[in-house]
Amino acid sequence: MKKVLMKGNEALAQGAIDGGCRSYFGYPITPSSEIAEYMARKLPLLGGVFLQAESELAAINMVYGAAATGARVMTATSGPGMSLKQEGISFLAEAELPCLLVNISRGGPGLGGIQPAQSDYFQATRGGGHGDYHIMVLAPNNVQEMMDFAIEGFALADHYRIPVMIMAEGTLGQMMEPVIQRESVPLLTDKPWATDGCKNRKPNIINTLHLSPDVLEQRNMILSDKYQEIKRSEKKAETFMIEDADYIVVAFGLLSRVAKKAIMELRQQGMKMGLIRPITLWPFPDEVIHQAAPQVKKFISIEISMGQMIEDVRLAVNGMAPVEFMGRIGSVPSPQEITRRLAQMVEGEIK
Amino acid sequence: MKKVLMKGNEALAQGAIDGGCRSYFGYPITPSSEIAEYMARKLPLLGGVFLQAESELAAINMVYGAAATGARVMTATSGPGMSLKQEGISFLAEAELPCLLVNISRGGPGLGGIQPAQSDYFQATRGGGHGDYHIMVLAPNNVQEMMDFAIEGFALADHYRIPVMIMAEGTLGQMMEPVIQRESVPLLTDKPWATDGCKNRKPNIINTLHLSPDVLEQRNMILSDKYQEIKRSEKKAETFMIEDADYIVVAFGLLSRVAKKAIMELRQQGMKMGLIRPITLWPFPDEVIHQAAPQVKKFISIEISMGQMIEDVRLAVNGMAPVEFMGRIGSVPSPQEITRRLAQMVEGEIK
Amino acid sequence: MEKQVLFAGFGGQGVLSMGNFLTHVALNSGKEVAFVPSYGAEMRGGTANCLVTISDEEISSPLTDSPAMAVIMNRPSLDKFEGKIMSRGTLVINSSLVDRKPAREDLLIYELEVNKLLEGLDNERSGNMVLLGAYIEKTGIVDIDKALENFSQIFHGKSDEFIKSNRKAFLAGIEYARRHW
Amino acid sequence: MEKQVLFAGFGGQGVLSMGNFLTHVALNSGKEVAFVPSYGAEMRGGTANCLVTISDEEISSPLTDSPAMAVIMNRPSLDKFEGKIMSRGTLVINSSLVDRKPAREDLLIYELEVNKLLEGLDNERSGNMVLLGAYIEKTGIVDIDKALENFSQIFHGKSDEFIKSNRKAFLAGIEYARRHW
Amino acid sequence: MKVVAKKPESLTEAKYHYCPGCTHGIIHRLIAEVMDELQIREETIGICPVGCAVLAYNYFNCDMLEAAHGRAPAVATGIKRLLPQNTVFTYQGDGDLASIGLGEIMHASIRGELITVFFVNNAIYGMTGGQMAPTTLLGQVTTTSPYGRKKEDSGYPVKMAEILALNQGSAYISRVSLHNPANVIKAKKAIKKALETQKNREGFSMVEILSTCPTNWGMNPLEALKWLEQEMIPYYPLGDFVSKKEA
Amino acid sequence: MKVVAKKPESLTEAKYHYCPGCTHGIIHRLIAEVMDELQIREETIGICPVGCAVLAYNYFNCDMLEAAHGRAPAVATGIKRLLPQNTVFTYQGDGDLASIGLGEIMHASIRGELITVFFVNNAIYGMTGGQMAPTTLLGQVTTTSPYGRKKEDSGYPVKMAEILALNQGSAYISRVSLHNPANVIKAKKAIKKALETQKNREGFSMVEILSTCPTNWGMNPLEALKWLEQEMIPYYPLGDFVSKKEA
Amino acid sequence: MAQGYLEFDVARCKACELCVYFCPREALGMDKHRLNILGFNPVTLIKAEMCNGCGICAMMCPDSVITVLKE
Amino acid sequence: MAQGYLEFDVARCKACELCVYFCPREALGMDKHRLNILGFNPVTLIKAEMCNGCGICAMMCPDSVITVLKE
Ligand SMILES: Cc1ncc(C[n+]2csc(CCOP(=O)(O)OP(=O)(O)O)c2C)c(N)n1
Ligand SMILES: Cc1ncc(C[n+]2csc(CCOP(=O)(O)OP(=O)(O)O)c2C)c(N)n1
Ligand code: SF4
Ligand code: SF4
Ligand code: SF4
Ligand code: SF4
Ligand code: SF4
Ligand code: SF4
Ligand SMILES: [Mg+2]
Ligand SMILES: [Mg+2]
Repeated sequence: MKKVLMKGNEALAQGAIDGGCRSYFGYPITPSSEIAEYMARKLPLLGGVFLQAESELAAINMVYGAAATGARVMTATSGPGMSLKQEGISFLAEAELPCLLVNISRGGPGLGGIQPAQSDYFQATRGGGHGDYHIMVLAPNNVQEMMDFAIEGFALADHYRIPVMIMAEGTLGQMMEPVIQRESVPLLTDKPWATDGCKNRKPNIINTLHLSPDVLEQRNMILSDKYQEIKRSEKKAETFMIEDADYIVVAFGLLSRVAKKAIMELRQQGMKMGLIRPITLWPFPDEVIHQAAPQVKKFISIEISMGQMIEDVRLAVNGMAPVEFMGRIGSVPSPQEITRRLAQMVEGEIK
Repeated sequence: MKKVLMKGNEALAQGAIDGGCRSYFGYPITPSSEIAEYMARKLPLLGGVFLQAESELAAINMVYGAAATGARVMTATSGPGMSLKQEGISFLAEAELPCLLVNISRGGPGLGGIQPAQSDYFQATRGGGHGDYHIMVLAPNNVQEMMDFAIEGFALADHYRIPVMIMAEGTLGQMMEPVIQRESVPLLTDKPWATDGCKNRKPNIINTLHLSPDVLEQRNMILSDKYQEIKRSEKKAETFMIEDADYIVVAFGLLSRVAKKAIMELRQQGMKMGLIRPITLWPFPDEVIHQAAPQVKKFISIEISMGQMIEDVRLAVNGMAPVEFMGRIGSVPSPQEITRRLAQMVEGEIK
Repeated sequence: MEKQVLFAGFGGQGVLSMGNFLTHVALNSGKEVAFVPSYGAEMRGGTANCLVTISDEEISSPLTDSPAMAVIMNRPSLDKFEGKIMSRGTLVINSSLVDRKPAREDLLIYELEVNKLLEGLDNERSGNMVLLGAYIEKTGIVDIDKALENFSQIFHGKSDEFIKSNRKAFLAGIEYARRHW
Repeated sequence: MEKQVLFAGFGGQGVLSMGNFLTHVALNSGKEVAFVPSYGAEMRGGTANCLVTISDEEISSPLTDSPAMAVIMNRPSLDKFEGKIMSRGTLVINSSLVDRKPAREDLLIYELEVNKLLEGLDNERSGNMVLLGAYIEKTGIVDIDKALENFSQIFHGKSDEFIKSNRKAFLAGIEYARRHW
Repeated sequence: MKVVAKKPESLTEAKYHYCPGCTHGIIHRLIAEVMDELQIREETIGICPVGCAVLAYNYFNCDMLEAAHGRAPAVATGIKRLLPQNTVFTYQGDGDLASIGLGEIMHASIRGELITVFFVNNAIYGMTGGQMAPTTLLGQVTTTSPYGRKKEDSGYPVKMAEILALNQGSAYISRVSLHNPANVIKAKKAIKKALETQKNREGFSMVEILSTCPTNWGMNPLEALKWLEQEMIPYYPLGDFVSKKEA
Repeated sequence: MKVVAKKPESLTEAKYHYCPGCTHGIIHRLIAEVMDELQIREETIGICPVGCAVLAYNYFNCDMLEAAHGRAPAVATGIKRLLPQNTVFTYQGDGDLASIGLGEIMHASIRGELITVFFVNNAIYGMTGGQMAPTTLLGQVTTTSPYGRKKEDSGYPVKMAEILALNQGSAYISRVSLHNPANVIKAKKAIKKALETQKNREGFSMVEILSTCPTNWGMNPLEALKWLEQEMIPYYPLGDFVSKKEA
Repeated sequence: MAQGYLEFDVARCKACELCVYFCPREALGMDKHRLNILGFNPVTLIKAEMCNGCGICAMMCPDSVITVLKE
Repeated sequence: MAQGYLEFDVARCKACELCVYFCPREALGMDKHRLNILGFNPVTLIKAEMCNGCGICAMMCPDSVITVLKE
């Protein structure tokens, strides 16, 4: 198929459609609004549902209702909006309702700024809502992946009955790159648990209340087993020149591409650097890091935040090597800046 | 002063009053509602402000406004309500507005149950809202501390201009124990940044928007410096028989008392067990754990959750000893159960 | 010495008040105390219970799986808790609302047909105080005179009427225990 | 080979369209491309810029601190970006809206008084296409004929009128570059 | 022999957890009776609130969801938009609908969402133990208005039927009561009409049902019905506020 | 020489970031002029919304807060309850007030909160680039109603003045416009009356101000004023909806 | 006058006495000698002959205890 | 007829032309020969003698550019 230039946000939206999504509920916020706008244009033409909700809170609860009917449904937002959805996400996770959540991230906390950031990492991976739950979190690093992960996100969501989040820096949503559109997936999947009218069967109930401590514990165990299974099966990372690396950079999202360029540059200068790029942020691909650790002099977690993923890197390394941090806030650091900082960090090591 | 029997929630509310709090904005939810009810009875008699907000979302934003005037102000809730406050907390943290937040915790996710839990640990310590921020989190383990930590909480909040959270299991809010009331602190503190009318000074602005990436980064640096200072100065833990311990249990809140009883029992059976009880959950008292690690055969993190604090324990131990987990959901495990499970875990070790 | 007592029955039977009363008396007797109620106003009906810990020293755990004593006000509570009482513990039963005999043979068991005894009293709703009086009298967990002394302080704010009739019920329980247990 | 070009000016000057156009042409010429706009509809006014990367291979980083080329439409953008251009890079300036000379001496510098050139055209708002035409013609970053071929496809959906006048401006820029640069 | 009254099919066998004499139970039965009569049980999806009726999913014999506090109208919207042919109702208390969920109910009505809302106004928060609701009457004592609700602090009680009637998206808005048999009959009629309004795709429909909370009002069930009649109805007048068909 | 008009003291020297011809600027000036006239600058605390006016804290020369999207009325409540003698206002757009913040504004008005709300209705989301607002007119094309707003999907545009007028806590509710000098004068009067209503502790006050968004309407400033006059005013009638003093 | 027949699902009864109060023919009362599984003295027919099967008791019963039949 | 005097804070002007349109005396126009710091051709008085100081221009100016004085 022909390559076409698309904005990341639009590619993601088109990917969702190709992934069988025919319903969108959301509230505008920069830098995610193009997703809603694209859906507003396309879904009505496909007989789908686009509704601008009155708020993020309403949107996530509309998603709850729509997902309960068995439909593939999504919402997209950015930082502050995602905070407002936390109660709803906790409900979705407990009720095991599949759906696609998108965070086109901007800087925080508070109103913050609208430039790209990765500082919602904890919120996404630790569950900003209450209670023990996880959602799957995918971090694309180019526009093609914005599209592909949307398709894959729905498949994962349905398979595990879990909310799946795509988290991408604002820039990734706003930039254009060529993409190749994949084939659309079939629309319908069988969901016997859906609340779509109890004709010819017993009524279905979708519920998150469990007043009896025993039942609550059982429910948490069931969720926990599912999370363990996902951890076993779905961790995903990309590696680049780590086989002989003395120093391994860990970076995700658009930033991982910038880091890669810096690493190529440093390799040319003779420094043995490598890159591990987590593709799934939850489950975090800890094994590839853990296995590399004994041979490595230092890990460097690069993030557009004050340091969040670094905790996962540390947990994976478990003391086998030092783990250092390089962070920026407010914008994606340039390859030049990363090259410079990495060189400094490594030289500090050498002398 | 005479000891009086008080419910944990009421002791906390009285502590807040003794700590100079004269304003409360909140929305009822089991098992925290007695805090609001106590304030509804007492504050009007003291010329204070009690307002039942229309929602947790409104409540946290009323707290934002009240804190901006320089007042000592608080709100209390439980899991789902705390999720709804996440956007507001992110704003409060960025605007550096002091206030007291209370989570009398119940089981989740979703509506969950109303029995005690510790599964909002991640939300509290990692910031469930968007962006890089922290709040201080104190975990009392008896009714006296419910009272004392409220007083201390306000002092810390004002000192560092930071929201302070008290997180306690539902049972701790509901149970009664004797307390001794402390002396009240003076009501007024000087807050030159407060927005209370610009008479005789330049206008003050309270704002969390920083569109320029540089300014946003600066703001994050300032916050980060503050967090570092708090980490240096405010970590707090209680230890029990760790000097010669082969096995160290880490547990907080009411559960830490239950764990202590189990440890006393196991000591009598000849097992060298000790306890580290984090009092501040953020900043997490990692040093005391780190220092103990080289001499310890195993750490066991006991939580009323599927395992959240264990990540902090692992980060503190940093690979120097194994860290295992024992968890319950839905209720506080009994001393007998903990004794049994710990004995099993340790025996598994021995054979 | 540390003692833990469980009170259990229907919501509305005054089970929490029993524990509350005992806790206050123990505190006023210079003991360390903790009172842990079951809670759940979010759930109407069902059963209620509470656990009282009384100790000479600081109380580490106010919780337990196996209390030394249990005061049981209805059948579902007996079914639920009988198996948990500490071996050789004490079990006190309102046999008006418990239509079976306890199965445990290692326990000290005391039964009282509360409703029958209530018929002679003017306050239908003070069955809890009857059983509490009998229980305290029998076990001496706190000094019975201390308990009587404490009545008006504990019920501070209630009507004289209320206090009087509860006291009467309490005394009837003591009386019963003295005669029959 | 990988080239990175920055376009910068006032919001409303069509800076993003310039980058967009170039990106499309490069893509249609079989190149790998990435187009990164500054964004911020939340902030009215101010400046806009975008960064275009054109490469023969897969593009690792679509971002940079020091683009090889910059096309500058106003004074604030010159102030902001002049220092960042790669050494021995190329700087193209709309000197109608830039009232100073660039300070860098290591750059290839091309200036065009866009507003003056516009006076002869019927479309006041096509200054961006003028400068773009001149820039492409001079640097050959993409084939100029390919660019002309692509006009109607890129502006697909716009009125013929619009396309025509933009093409005219673009040609005027080419013309200028041929004559003066 | 003719059956004059029996538990409808649209109710399950589960016993209610409600307090003795609580009119939540009557409302459940009326809705279920209407579902039976309209033969819509198998196409209906109900949404429970957070409030005493949180467990209603155990009682209604149709597909049911439990929504977050106040968000039932948003959940219902999500369902109805995907299943426009099904019948969707929410069941909400005054805390749920008029306090935390006011935004969602307003917007559902503004959009003319084709759902039916059963709004149980008992002037208090039942489930959490008797706190003030937006519909608590002036002077009424609750655990969070221990000195009686004051208009200076909390404003006047909210009249939801009147407010929602103003939105052009609302097709049927009515307030009914349950304090005696005659009113129970009227309540049922309103419930039926609301569900028919939805079937006919006329717009948003809501029935506000004045209900008792003997437990938190501190009354016996009969006293509670009297209090409802004497104190609530004068402030919350009964009747239809919008009825498009009539217009 | 007499000064007929000049930038008021209650505005700072900062230049607005608003688009050319955007009437946010006129509204700012009118509020500031009234603050000058009532001499309340030093006792006033203003709250900016999230919306194009998010940076208003740079423009008003008094204590200012920036609130989360839609929550300005709650923030104002927190302030006013603690500082009952000060003047507190919010400044909110239609997305902020009528969409995400509908719950908060309704409850502030229900409580009769002694605050003043300046509600800038420009029938669109300005700041985020032209999405549909609850006040967007039927048929109006926006980026999220690309085929024109349809009442079947999104309901009728929301009339906030009419809705808030219904709440007994509201003491002064008015709708004004800025499409010509005569209306600007009326708008200023309404702003003044609203702030006086607060001073007199009569209740909640709000002025809904019909405003333009030339940028996202795709018009020049003058066309925008005409569109406002011709399209918006017929649907959003001007005038006082509640005025307790008059009553 | 028609004769009514009642069936009680006694286990559901919570002794709220609304049926008793609203029965126009005073046919109902509480059974003080029985406790149902919920711990209540349940409803009972005290004057069976008075019942005309009007159904009002069932209409006011919050707990759907009563089935009313009529000839 | 009174004479008005105007002062322009030119740097604030965004050339929206509302003042021009609403001036009842057509005294105002845009200065096509100047660009202010924001990049606009700012307002200017084209017929000073026509201005009567009515203040309407200032009233309609969104950017508080204009100070109006009158004798
Ligand atoms: C987000 C959230 N906030 C608060 C609660 C606690 N809560 C449960 S029910 C309820 C109010 C119940 O009152 P109402 O809606 O009037 O229903 P009723 O019980 O009176 O029928 C509250 C505040 C909750 N579960 N979730
Ligand atoms: C929680 C949250 N959701 C969404 C946004 C994005 N956002 C910023 S302003 C705005 C709406 C602006 O429209 P309006 O309130 O009408 O103000 P205007 O710009 O038109 O003056 C939105 C949705 C945000 N900042 N925060
Ligand atoms: S608390 Fe009130 S509303 Fe809830 S079940 Fe009991 S009586 Fe009914
Ligand atoms: S986007 Fe619209 S509302 Fe915002 S400043 Fe520009 S014209 Fe005004
Ligand atoms: S059917 Fe009528 S007459 Fe018979 S018991 Fe019921 S209410 Fe009374
Ligand atoms: S109305 Fe129903 S629940 Fe109440 S007493 Fe009669 S049968 Fe029992
Ligand atoms: S003051 Fe009046 S006459 Fe003078 S320029 Fe302004 S509008 Fe025109
Ligand atoms: S109205 Fe103001 S901003 Fe607009 S052109 Fe006139 S002076 Fe300039
Ligand atoms: Mg209620
Ligand atoms: Mg707007």
